[in-house]
Amino acid sequence: MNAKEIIARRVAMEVKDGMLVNLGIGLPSMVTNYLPDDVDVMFQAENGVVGLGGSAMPGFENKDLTDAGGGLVMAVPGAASIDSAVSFGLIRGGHLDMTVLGGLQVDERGYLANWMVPGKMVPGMGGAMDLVAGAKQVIVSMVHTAKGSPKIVPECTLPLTAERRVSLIVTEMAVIEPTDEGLVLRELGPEATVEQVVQATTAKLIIPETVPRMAL
Amino acid sequence: MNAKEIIARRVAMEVKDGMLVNLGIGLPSMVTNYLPDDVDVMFQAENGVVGLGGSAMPGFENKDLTDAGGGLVMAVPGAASIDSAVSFGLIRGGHLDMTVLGGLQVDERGYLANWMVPGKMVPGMGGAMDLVAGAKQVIVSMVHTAKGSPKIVPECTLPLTAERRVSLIVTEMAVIEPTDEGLVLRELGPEATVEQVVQATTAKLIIPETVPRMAL
Amino acid sequence: MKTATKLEDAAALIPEGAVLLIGGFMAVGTPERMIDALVERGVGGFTVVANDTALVGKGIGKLVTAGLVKKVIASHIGLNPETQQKMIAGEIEVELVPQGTLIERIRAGGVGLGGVLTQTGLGTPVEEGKQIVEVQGERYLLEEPIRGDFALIKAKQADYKGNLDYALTAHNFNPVMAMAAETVIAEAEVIVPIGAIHPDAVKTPGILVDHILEGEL
Amino acid sequence: MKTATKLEDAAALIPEGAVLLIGGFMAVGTPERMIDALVERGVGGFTVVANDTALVGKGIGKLVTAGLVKKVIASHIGLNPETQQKMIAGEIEVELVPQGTLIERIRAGGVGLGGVLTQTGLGTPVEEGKQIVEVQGERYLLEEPIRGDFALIKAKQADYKGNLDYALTAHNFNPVMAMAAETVIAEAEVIVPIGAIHPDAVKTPGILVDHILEGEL
Repeated sequence: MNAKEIIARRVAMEVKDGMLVNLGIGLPSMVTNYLPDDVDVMFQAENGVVGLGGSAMPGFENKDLTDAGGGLVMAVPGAASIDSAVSFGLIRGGHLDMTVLGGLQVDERGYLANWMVPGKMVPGMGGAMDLVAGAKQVIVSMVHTAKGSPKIVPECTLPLTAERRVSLIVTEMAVIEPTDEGLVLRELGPEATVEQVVQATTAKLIIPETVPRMAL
Repeated sequence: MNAKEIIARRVAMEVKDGMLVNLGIGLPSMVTNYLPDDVDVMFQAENGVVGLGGSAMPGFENKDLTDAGGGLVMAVPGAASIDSAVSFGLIRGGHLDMTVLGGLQVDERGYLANWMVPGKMVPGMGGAMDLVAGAKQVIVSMVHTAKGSPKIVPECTLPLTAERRVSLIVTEMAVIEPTDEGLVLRELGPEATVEQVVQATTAKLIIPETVPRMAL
Repeated sequence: MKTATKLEDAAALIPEGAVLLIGGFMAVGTPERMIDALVERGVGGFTVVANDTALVGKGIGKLVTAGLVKKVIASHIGLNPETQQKMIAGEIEVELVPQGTLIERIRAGGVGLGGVLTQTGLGTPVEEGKQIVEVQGERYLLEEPIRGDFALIKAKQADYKGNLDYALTAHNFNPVMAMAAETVIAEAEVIVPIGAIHPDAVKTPGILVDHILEGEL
Repeated sequence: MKTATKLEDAAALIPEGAVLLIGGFMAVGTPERMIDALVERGVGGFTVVANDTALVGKGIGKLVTAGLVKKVIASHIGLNPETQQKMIAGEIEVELVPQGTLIERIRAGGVGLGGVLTQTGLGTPVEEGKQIVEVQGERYLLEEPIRGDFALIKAKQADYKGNLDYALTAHNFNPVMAMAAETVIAEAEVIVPIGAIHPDAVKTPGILVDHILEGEL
């Protein structure tokens, strides 16, 4: 199992029956591949659909049905078209149960930076700030380090996405939960040790007596 | 011609081609009876329709199609159903060209009071405050006096509907325009003299050299 | 997927003293069967947020008659003399809100905004006790968001995902209220199979709706 | 009643330096024929308010390539490298706004509200220079309304009253933008007779629309 698959499989376990979920582009969108069949979940794409149905299979394309990355998608039976005001009303109003997003940095406060690298990458925040500020649960899914450089840090040096603590950080090495006391190491990846996680993390981690392995 | 017919006929002359118009309940709603056939106008009812089509004729009733007074109405071809947020978005956002409302008092500033008599009549303002604050033109249509007591007064003693100058006051005796300088007597009713209007009005009136009669 | 909820079960969800957002304009677009079930059950002390209290014997008027309403937040109560009498007698507290402000306050509650900045009500008794905010040199009243414990919604069609559409002037407060309560109960004229309402025709996505009421069979 | 407007006549309405609200999300729901007509005409200096600048060669991307855009107010420009290059070269000014804030600012402009109170952007660079308003003990950013000189709208159907409906994810910014400009120009896939769009299916009432573009015959 490669890093991305580990992460997507572990995030999928957080998705519960009846939820409305928004998946970011890239790694987060892989989560759909690992959902149990008996979970009845609706996916939202912030550009305007509740009931996203995955990438369009050949012959099922509709130029007016895309996801937030602009890719052609399908809709599930019972889907609803919504305009951007309603879409972000769902996000900001607490109707979105979970968002899964990528991350550049997360810090000891649980704050996320994921939209900009000053002087290098200024694509715009898109819907990320509303998602992190508004979703009931915010799950950061990312590889643990960027080319060996830690991404879970004492305090974000990149501009924040929101002044709000995220719910959970899932990497290929660990599941980490931000709490009032700080970042708690909840689970280990299939091949990671506590020492390796600590080594790859500059943020202070709270390490319980037993840290189980991800039950992938 | 009775007082109400004079008023409704005169207000109808203000309605221009292409307008979106909201008519209050009662006297204002009589305006539709006197519109020229060649005026293409859409009526809005604030409870949720653009393209109100007058009272429902027998056999044309639909329990889900009513005006702001709750009366059964029809819709014109090309009508649109709108929810209350859109309806008041049209009103507040400057999309409503004209509202015609009844009045209890109007004063020298052109301010209207039409929703409450403390201790006597407290029905609620309904949509009146939004209409007066938001419509491009606000026309007050009312009989000139209440049982002989002037309704066009130096300063409203009743609670205001909005802190905004109305566009025109139309009574059976006069057409009066609130301006920066004050209330200007623009026209006389079919049977009124300048002296009678002044007599029936406690507000100061600016009286031009010639005051034409309403061209009903 | 949702199964239709029995009227009495839906009514039983609503506790004494709940804040109810109730759709409708002079009872048009009001869930009458749900109202009847509440009257039947007799638990009250409700704060009702609605455009109006309808007429005696219709819609919210029936809750007023049954003595189940402690407080009303509405834009108009003038066509229900019973509400007026109970207000004067001190039996019902009434907060009057301009209609356009009321719907925006509920919308703000539903879409997670901190309030509404409007010029409606400036210079009137509506202004009293409220924050004034200046934007680009203009004064605005800050009106606070409203949310309900329950929204009681009337739709034209519901499907078994909870998707709703609405008819003509029976839209009114319903689609906005369906976003602004902890629990949303929808009464439709008819319940249709999933997929029978085109995605473009859905006005309330089913994920907002907790219960659809059983139909009249 | 409206008659269909020729593409070149519609483009000629728009003067140098106009503020354009343009519907679409990565060019889905963008009025491409209207964009082409603007490129053809070559008058520019526009401030474009839109979710994004699409891709090179699509939608708003074509205006960027043609050098007709002076300023962009958008939530995302990351998929159009040309916009980024012109931004870095100082040829285009870019104001980045969170997507949910952007749509609400346009809505506020369209429905006559004084601004938007949101927690999105608090504690981030988006906060800089903006009023903070406290409501019920919570802090909110005050984001100001946006209006355009023109809104360029893409619809599924238009009728000859100007009523519009929209398709699937091609709704996006269109219905809200249609309320927030002095002049609204709508491009539909098809123009249908008055009455052919059910009142409940109309998402933009025709009174908001000034011009419907001629179809492809």
